[in-house]
Amino acid sequence: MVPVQYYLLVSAAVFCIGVFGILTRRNALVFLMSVELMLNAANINLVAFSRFHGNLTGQMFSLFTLAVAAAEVAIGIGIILVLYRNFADVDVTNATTMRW
Amino acid sequence: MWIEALIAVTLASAGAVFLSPNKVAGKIAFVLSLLPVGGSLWMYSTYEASGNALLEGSTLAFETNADWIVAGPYSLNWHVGLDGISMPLIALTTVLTSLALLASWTPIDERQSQFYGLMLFLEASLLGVFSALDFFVWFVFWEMVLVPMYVLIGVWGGPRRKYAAIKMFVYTNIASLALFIGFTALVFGLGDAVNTFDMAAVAQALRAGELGALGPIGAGTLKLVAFVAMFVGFAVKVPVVPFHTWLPDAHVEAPTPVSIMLAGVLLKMGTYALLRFNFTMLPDIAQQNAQLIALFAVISVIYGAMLALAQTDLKRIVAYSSVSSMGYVILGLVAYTVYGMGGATFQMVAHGLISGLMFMAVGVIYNTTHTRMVSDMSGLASKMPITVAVFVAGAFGYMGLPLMAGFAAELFIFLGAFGAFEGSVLFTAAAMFGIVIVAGYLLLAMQRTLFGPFEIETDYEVSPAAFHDVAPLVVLILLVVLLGVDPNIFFEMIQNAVDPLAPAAGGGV
Amino acid sequence: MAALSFELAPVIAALPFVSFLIALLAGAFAPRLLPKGGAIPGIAATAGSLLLSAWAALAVWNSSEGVYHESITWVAGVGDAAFDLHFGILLDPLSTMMLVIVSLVAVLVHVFSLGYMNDEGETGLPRYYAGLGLFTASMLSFVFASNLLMAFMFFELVGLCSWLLIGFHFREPGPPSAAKKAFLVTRFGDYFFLVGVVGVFATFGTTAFAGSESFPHLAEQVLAGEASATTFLGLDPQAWFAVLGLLVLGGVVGKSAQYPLHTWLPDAMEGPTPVSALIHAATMVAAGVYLVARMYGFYALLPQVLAFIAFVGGFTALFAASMGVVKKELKQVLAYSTISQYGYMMLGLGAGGYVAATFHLMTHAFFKALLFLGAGSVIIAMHHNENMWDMGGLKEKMPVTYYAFLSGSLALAGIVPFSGFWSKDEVLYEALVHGLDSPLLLGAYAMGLLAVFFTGFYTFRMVALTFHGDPRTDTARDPHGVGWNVKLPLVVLGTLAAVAGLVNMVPVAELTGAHLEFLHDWLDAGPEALTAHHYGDLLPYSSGTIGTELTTVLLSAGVSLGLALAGAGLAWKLYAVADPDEHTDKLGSAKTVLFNNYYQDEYQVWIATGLTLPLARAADKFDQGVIDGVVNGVSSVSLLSGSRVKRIQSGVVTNYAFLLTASLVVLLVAIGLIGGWF
Amino acid sequence: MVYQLPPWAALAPTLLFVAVALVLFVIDSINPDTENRLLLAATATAGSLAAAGVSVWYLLAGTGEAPIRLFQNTLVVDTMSLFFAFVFASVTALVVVASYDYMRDHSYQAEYYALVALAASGMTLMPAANSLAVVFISLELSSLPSYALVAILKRNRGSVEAGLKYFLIGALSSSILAYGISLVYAVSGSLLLPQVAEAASVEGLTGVLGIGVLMVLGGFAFKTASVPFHFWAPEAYEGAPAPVSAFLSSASKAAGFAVAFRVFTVAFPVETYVQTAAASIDWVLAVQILAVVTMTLGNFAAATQDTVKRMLAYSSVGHAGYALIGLAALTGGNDQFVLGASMAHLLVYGFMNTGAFLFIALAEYWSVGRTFEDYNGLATRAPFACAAMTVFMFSLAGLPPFGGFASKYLLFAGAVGAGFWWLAAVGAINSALSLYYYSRVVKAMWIEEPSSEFAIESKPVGLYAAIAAAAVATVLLLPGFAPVWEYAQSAAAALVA
Repeated sequence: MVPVQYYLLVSAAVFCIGVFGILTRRNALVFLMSVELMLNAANINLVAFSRFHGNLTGQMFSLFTLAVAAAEVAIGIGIILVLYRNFADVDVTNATTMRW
Repeated sequence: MWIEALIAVTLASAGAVFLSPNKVAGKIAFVLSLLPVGGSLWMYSTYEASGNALLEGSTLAFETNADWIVAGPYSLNWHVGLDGISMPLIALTTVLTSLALLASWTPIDERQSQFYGLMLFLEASLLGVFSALDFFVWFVFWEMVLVPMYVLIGVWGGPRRKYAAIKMFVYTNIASLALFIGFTALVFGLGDAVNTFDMAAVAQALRAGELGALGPIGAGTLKLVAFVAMFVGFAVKVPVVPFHTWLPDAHVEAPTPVSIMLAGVLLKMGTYALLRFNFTMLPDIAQQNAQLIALFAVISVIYGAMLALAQTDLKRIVAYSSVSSMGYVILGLVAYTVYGMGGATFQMVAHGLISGLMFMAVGVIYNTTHTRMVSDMSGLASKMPITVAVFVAGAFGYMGLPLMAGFAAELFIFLGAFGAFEGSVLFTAAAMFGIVIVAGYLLLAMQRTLFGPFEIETDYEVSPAAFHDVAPLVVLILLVVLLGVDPNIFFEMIQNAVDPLAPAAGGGV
Repeated sequence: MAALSFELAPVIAALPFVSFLIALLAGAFAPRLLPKGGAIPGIAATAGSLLLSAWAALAVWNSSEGVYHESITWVAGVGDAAFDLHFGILLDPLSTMMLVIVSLVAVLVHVFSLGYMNDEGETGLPRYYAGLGLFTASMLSFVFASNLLMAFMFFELVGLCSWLLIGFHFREPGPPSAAKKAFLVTRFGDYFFLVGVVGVFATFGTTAFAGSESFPHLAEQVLAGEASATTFLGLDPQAWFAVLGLLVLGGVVGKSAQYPLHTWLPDAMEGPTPVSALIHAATMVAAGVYLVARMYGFYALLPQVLAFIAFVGGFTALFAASMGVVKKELKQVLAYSTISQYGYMMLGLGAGGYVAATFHLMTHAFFKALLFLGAGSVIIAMHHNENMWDMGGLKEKMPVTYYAFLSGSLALAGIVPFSGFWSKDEVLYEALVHGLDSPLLLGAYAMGLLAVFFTGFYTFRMVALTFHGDPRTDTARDPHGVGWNVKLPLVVLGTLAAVAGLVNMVPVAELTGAHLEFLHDWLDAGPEALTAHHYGDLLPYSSGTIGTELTTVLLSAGVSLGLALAGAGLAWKLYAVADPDEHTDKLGSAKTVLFNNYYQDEYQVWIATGLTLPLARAADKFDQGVIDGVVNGVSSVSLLSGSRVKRIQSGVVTNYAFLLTASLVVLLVAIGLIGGWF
Repeated sequence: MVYQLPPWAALAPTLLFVAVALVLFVIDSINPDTENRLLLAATATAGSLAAAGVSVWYLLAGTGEAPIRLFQNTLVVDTMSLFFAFVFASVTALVVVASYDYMRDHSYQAEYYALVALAASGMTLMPAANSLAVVFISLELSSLPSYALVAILKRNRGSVEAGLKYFLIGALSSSILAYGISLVYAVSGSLLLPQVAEAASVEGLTGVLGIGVLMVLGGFAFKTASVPFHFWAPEAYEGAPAPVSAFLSSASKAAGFAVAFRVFTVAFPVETYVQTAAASIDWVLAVQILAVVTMTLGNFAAATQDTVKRMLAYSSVGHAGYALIGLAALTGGNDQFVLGASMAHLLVYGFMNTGAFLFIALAEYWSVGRTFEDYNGLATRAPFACAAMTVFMFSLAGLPPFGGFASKYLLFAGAVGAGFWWLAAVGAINSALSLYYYSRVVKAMWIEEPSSEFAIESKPVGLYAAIAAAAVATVLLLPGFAPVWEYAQSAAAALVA
C-alpha cells in the first residue's frame, strides 16, 4: 500500500504545476486548464484521505468539486468568448483598461 | 424630558428651515431659534441640581436615563441631564446661536435655507454634547457637530474654504478617534466593574481605583495612555498648542456666523470634555503631571498671543487670541481647586460670549469694507461709530477689563491656580503675562484700523451697520458686562458642580 | 447723621457713573437732549460727589472709630480653603481726603471743559463727558475700595478711561497711538500688580486693607511670629512678603509713571488738556501713590521694599526733572514735572514719610491741576499751539491766568510759602532724617534734593517763556480770550495752591512750637491700624539728626528752598528777557540725550517693535512652517503614499495572480515559522 | 403557535431566491422576447422582499435561538444565518429595484434577475454552511453567477475586462480554497465544522493543517476582497454595472465574512487552534496582518482616485479591513462583542455602500461622467439624490447621525476591548483618511461650482426609490441601532458563546 504522504506530495506537485501555469501563461484557456489542475490536486487529496480515514466524505466532496469545476469552466469559456469579441485576443494581459 | 424637547425642537426647526424658501429662511430661523433660547432660560430659571453630574451624591436637573442599546455585555443608555457645568454652556449655546443667526442676515446671500438649517442642526448637536451623560450618546453628538461645520465652512466660506474645511474635518476627526480609543480602553479596562458606557458609572469606578489590566497593558500604563489619548483628542478641539493649526485657517475662511459658533461654542466642547473626562475621571494622572499640563497651558497662552501679535488679518488675530484664552482654561482645570476649575468653566462661557462678540464685530466691519486686513483700513470709528464702540468694548473685555466677564473668569483661574500645585506660582505668573500681550495686539490692531484718519483700500461705501447687525453686538456686550458684574449668575452653580472635584487635590487655594 | 453720610458713600462714585450713563445713552440716542454735550450732568454729579465726600470726611472726623468699613460679597468661595471676594467701602481719613481732592479736581475740570471743549466747538462731546464721568467714578471707587482686589479692578478701569480720553481725538494719528502706549505701559505694571493681588489672596486669604482680618495686619502678626501664613517659592515670610510688595509696586510704578515705566506719560499729553489735568492731578497717576499709602501698613513691614521705593522715587524725581529743562512744549514740561513730583511722593513713602507723601499728594493735586488748567487756558489763547517758543508776553493779555499759573509755579518750584514748599520740604526732611542712618536713603535724598534745583529752573523757564518777554508770534500778540468757565477753576485752584500748604507746616511748627500739623492729626485720627502713628511704629527706620532736631528741620528747609530759588533765579535770568535764547547748546552732548529723554522711549519702543514684534513674526513663521508644516506634511505624505501604493494594481491579471500567490506563500511561511510547523 | 413549520422551512430565504430564479426562467421560457421589464423586476423584488421579510419574521419569532440543523448537520440555521440572510435579501431588493431603471436597455432581462437571485441564494446558504463541502459549494454558487453578472454588458470593454479579472482571480482563489479544504480534511477526516475543530489535537500534522487553514482563509479573503486576494475588486467594481457592483461589494462581501465567521469560530476555534494546539496555528495573527494591510491599502489607494466609482471600490476594500477586525480581535475569551460588532457593521455597510453604488448607477444613468470633477455642482440639479449620497458618504466615513457611525465605532471599541487597541488605532488612522476622500464627493456635489452644463432629463423611479430606501435605512440605523446590535450580538453568541 502506498503511504498516504505520497499522495500529499503528488497533489502538492500537481497544485504547484497549476500555479506555475497560471503565473506564466497568458492564454486564458491555459489559465483555465491550470485552475483545473489545482482543483484536481485537491481532489487527489480528498480521495486519498477519504480512503485513509475510512469514510466517503472526501470522495463525495471530490465529485462536487468536479461538478463545480465544470460549471466554472462553462462560465469561464463564456467570459473568454466575450473577451475575444471585445479585445480580439484571448491574452489575459491585454485587458488593462482599468488600473491603479 | 426638557432636554429632549430642546434638542427635538431645534432639530425640527432645522428641518423646517431646510424646507423654507431662501428669502425668508433667515427670519424664520431666527424666530425659531428663540424657542431654544426661551427653553434654556426657562430651564435656567427652574434649574435645581447639586453636585457634579459624574460623581456620587449628585442630583441632576432634567435628567433622563433610558435604555438605548442593550445587548451583549455592555449597554448604551440615553442618559442626559444637567449640572452646574453644563447648564451655563447650554444657555450659552442657545443664546449665541440666536445671535449668530441674526448676524448671518447680511453676509449670507445664497442658499440661505441650507445655511440656516445647518446652523440649527449644529445647535442641536451642541446641545447634545453639553447634556449627554452616556459616552456613546455624547460621542454621537460630538461627532455630529463636524458634519454641519464642514459644510458651513466649505460652502459659505472664503477663498480657501475647501482647504480649511477639510483640514478642520480630518484633523478633529483624528482627534475624536484617539479619544474614543482612549476612553473605550478605560471602560474595558474596568472589566466587570462597569458594563455600561455611562460616564458617571465609569468616572466613579475609575476614581474608586477599579481599573484593571487590558490585555497586556497594566492598569497604570493603561491609565496614562488613555489619559494621553483623550488629552490629545480634546486638545485638538480646544485647541492646545501644538494642535491648533486648523483653527486659524478654519476661522479665517469661515463666514462670520460660523466663526462665532466655532469660537464661541465649539472650542468649549474641548475644554468641557477635558473637564468631564480627563480631569474628572483620572484626577491622579492629571495631578501627577500637573506641571506638564500647565506647561501646555502656558505655552498656549503665550505662544498663541505672540502669534496673534504677528497677524495682519483681524480675524486671524481674534482666532489666535482664542488659542491664548483657552490656555487659561487648561490652567484652571489642572489647578484642581474650586476657583480654578470653576473659573475655567466660567471662562468657557465668558470667552464664548466675548470671542463671539469679537468675531461678530469683525464680521460687521468686513461686511461693510470687504477687507479684514489691518493695513487696508484706518479710522473706521468716524464712519461706523456704534460698531466701533462695541468692538472697543469687546476688545477690552478680551483684555480682561474688570467688571466684564473675561476678567472674572481669568481672575478665578489665577486665584485657583496660584499655589495649587508644585511650581504653580511660576506657571500662573507666566500665564498671566498673557494679559499684557493680549492688550498689545488688540490695542495695536484697533489703533490701526479703527482710529486715525479714515482711509480704506477697497472701493466700497463705508456706512454704519444695519440694526440687525448691531443689535446682537449690543446684546452680547451687555451680557458680558452683566456676567462680569455678577458672575454668580453662573458661578454659583459652577462652583457647586466643581466642588466635589476639588478636594481630590487636597491643598491649593 | 453720620450714619447717613456713610450710607451715601456709594453714591459718591455712583453719581459720576450715572453722568457717564447719561452722556453715553443720550449721546447715542438723543444727543440734542443732552445739555452742553453732557457737561451739565457731569458737573452736577461731580459737585454732588464733592459735597458727599466732604460730608463723609466730616463724618469720619466726628465718628468715634474714625472709620467706616462695609463690604458685600461679590463671589463667595466654596470649599474649605476658599475665600470670598468682596466689594467694600473703606472710609477713613486718608480715603476721604482723597475723595475730596478727586471730586474737587473733577468738578473743576468739568467746569473748565466747558470752556476748553464746548466753547472751542469740539465734536464728540458726549463721548468726552462720558469718559470724564467714568474716569471720576472709577477713581472714586478706587479710592474708597476696601480691599486690594477691588482696588485693582478700578485701577484697571482708570486705565481704560485714560485710554478713552487720551485717544479722544481719534481722527488724528497721534492720540490713538499715545492712548495705546499709556494703556500698554501701565498694563505692563498692572500685570505685576495682578500677580501680587493673586499672591496676597493665596498668602493671606484676604486682601482687605483694614480690620483684624486684613492682610497688613496678618502680615504684621506673621512677622511677629504670632501667626503663620502660606508662603511660596520656598521663601520665608519676610522675603515672600517683600516679593508681594514689589509685585504690587509694579502697578504703582506703571500708573504713577515712575522710572522705568514713565514713558507713557509725556505722550499722554495728546489728550485734551483738561484730561491731562485730571490724569496728573487727581486720578490716574495719583492712583499709584495712593495705593502705596493705602496699604502702607504692609509696606512699612518691608524695609527692603521701602528702600527700593525711596530710591526709585528719588531717582525718578531727578531724572524726570532733568528732562523737563529742555522741553519746548508747555505741556511737555508739565508732564515731566508730574513724573518728577510723583517721584518725590514715592521718595517720601519709601523714606517713611507717610504724612509727608500724602501731604505732597494733596498739594500736588491742587497745583498740578492748576498748572494744567492754566496751560489749557494758554493753549486756548494760543489757538492750540503749545510751543512755548511761539508764546511770550502773555502776562498782560491774560492776567488771571498768569497769576493763577504763577501761584501754581511757585508751589511746584517749592518756594515758600506756597503749598508745594511745605509738602516737598517735609518729604525731603523725612528722607534726610531717616537717611542719616541709611546710605541708600541718603542717596535718594541727594537725588531728590538735586531735583529741586532743576524743578525751580524748568518751572520758571516755563513761566518766563510763556508769559514774559515779548510776544514772539502773531497769535501771542493777539490771543484768544477765555471765559469765566476757564477762569473760575483757575482762581479756585490758584488759591488752594497758595494756601493748602498751611495745613501741615512742620518747620514752622518746629520753630514756633505751635500746633500746625493738622494733616498729621487728620491722618492719625482713624483706627489705630491705619494711622500715621501706627505706621511710624512699624517703620524700620531710626531717625538721625544734624545737631538738634530744629537745626535739622531748618537746614533741610533752607537747603531745598535755596536750591529752588537758585534754579528759579537762573531760569529767570536766562529766559525772562525780551527775546530769550534757547541756551541749550551750552549743555553740549547732554542736550541730545535730554531732548531724546535719555533714549528711554527708544529702548522701550525697541522692545516692543524691535524685539517682540520680530519675535512674534518668527513665532508665526515657525507656526506656519513647522507646526502647520507637519500637519500638512502628514497629509501630503499620506496622499503621496496613496498614489504610490495604488500602482501595485497594475491592471495585468497575471501580476495579480503572482502577487496573490506570493503573498499567500509569505504569509504561510511567516505563520508557519511563528507557529513552529516545520 | 398552533402549527409548527417543518424544519426545512428554516431555509425559506434561500428557497425563495431559488424559486424566484426558477420563476424567472419560466417566464423567460414562455416568452423569451418579453419587453415586460416590470414583471421581471417585480418578481425579483417580491422574492427578495419576501426573503427579507421571512428572515425578519424568523428573527423576531426566535426561530434561530435553538439552532436548526438540517441534512445531517451540514446546514445550520441560527440567528447568525438569519441575520445575514436579512442583509443579503435587503441588499438584493435594493439592487433589483435599482436595476429596473439601470438595465432598461439590456436585452437579457430575465437572465440578469435570475442570476442575481441565484447568487443571492448562494449567499444565503453561506452563513448556514456547517460543512466545508457546503461552504465550498455555496461559495461557488454565489460566485459563478457573479462572474456572469459582472460581465453582463457584453459590448462594454470595461465590463468584460472586469468579468475576466474577477473570474480568473476567483477561479484561482476557489482552487486554493478547495485545496485548503482538502488539506484540512486530510488531517481531520471530516468536513463537518464541529468535527474539524477536533483535528487540532492531531499530532504531527500541524503543518498540513496549518497550510490548509490559511488556504481556506485565502479563499474567504477572495470573497471578502481582502488583501492580497483583493486584486479583482477595484476592477470588478469599477467595470461592472453599478447595481452589480453594489451587490458584490455589499452582499457578496458580507457573505464571505459570514462564512468566514462560522468556519473560523466553529471549525478552527481560537482556544484549540491558536492557543493550545500542539504547534500553534496562529490564524488570528494572519487575520490581523490581513486586516491592517487591507484597511491601509484600501484607504490609501482610495484617497488618490480620480473616478468616484473606483474610489468606492477601494473604500470597499478598506471596509473589508474594518470588518476583518471581527476575526482579528478574537481571543477565545469574551469575543461576542467584537464579533457582533463586525456583523452589525456588515449590515449597516450593506445599506450605505449599496446606496452609494446605486447613486453611481444613477449618475451613470444620467451619463454624468465618472470623475469627481464631473460631479461638481450636482447638488444644484438633483439635491435630493445628492443629499442621499452625502448621507452614504458620511455614514461610510463613520460620522453621525448615520448608522455607519455606531457600527464602526462599536467595532473599534470591540477591538480595544479585546486588548487590540493598536488594531483600533490603525483603523482610526485609516478612518480619518477615509474622511478625506469621502468628503471629496460631498465637496464636489455641494461646494464646487458646476463645471459643465448638463440636463437631467428624467428622474428614474426605481433608482430613486432604492436610493431613498437605502438613505432612510442608513439614517434610521443610528437611533434604531438597538435591534441591529441585539441580533448581531445574539448571532455572535451563537458562534462563540
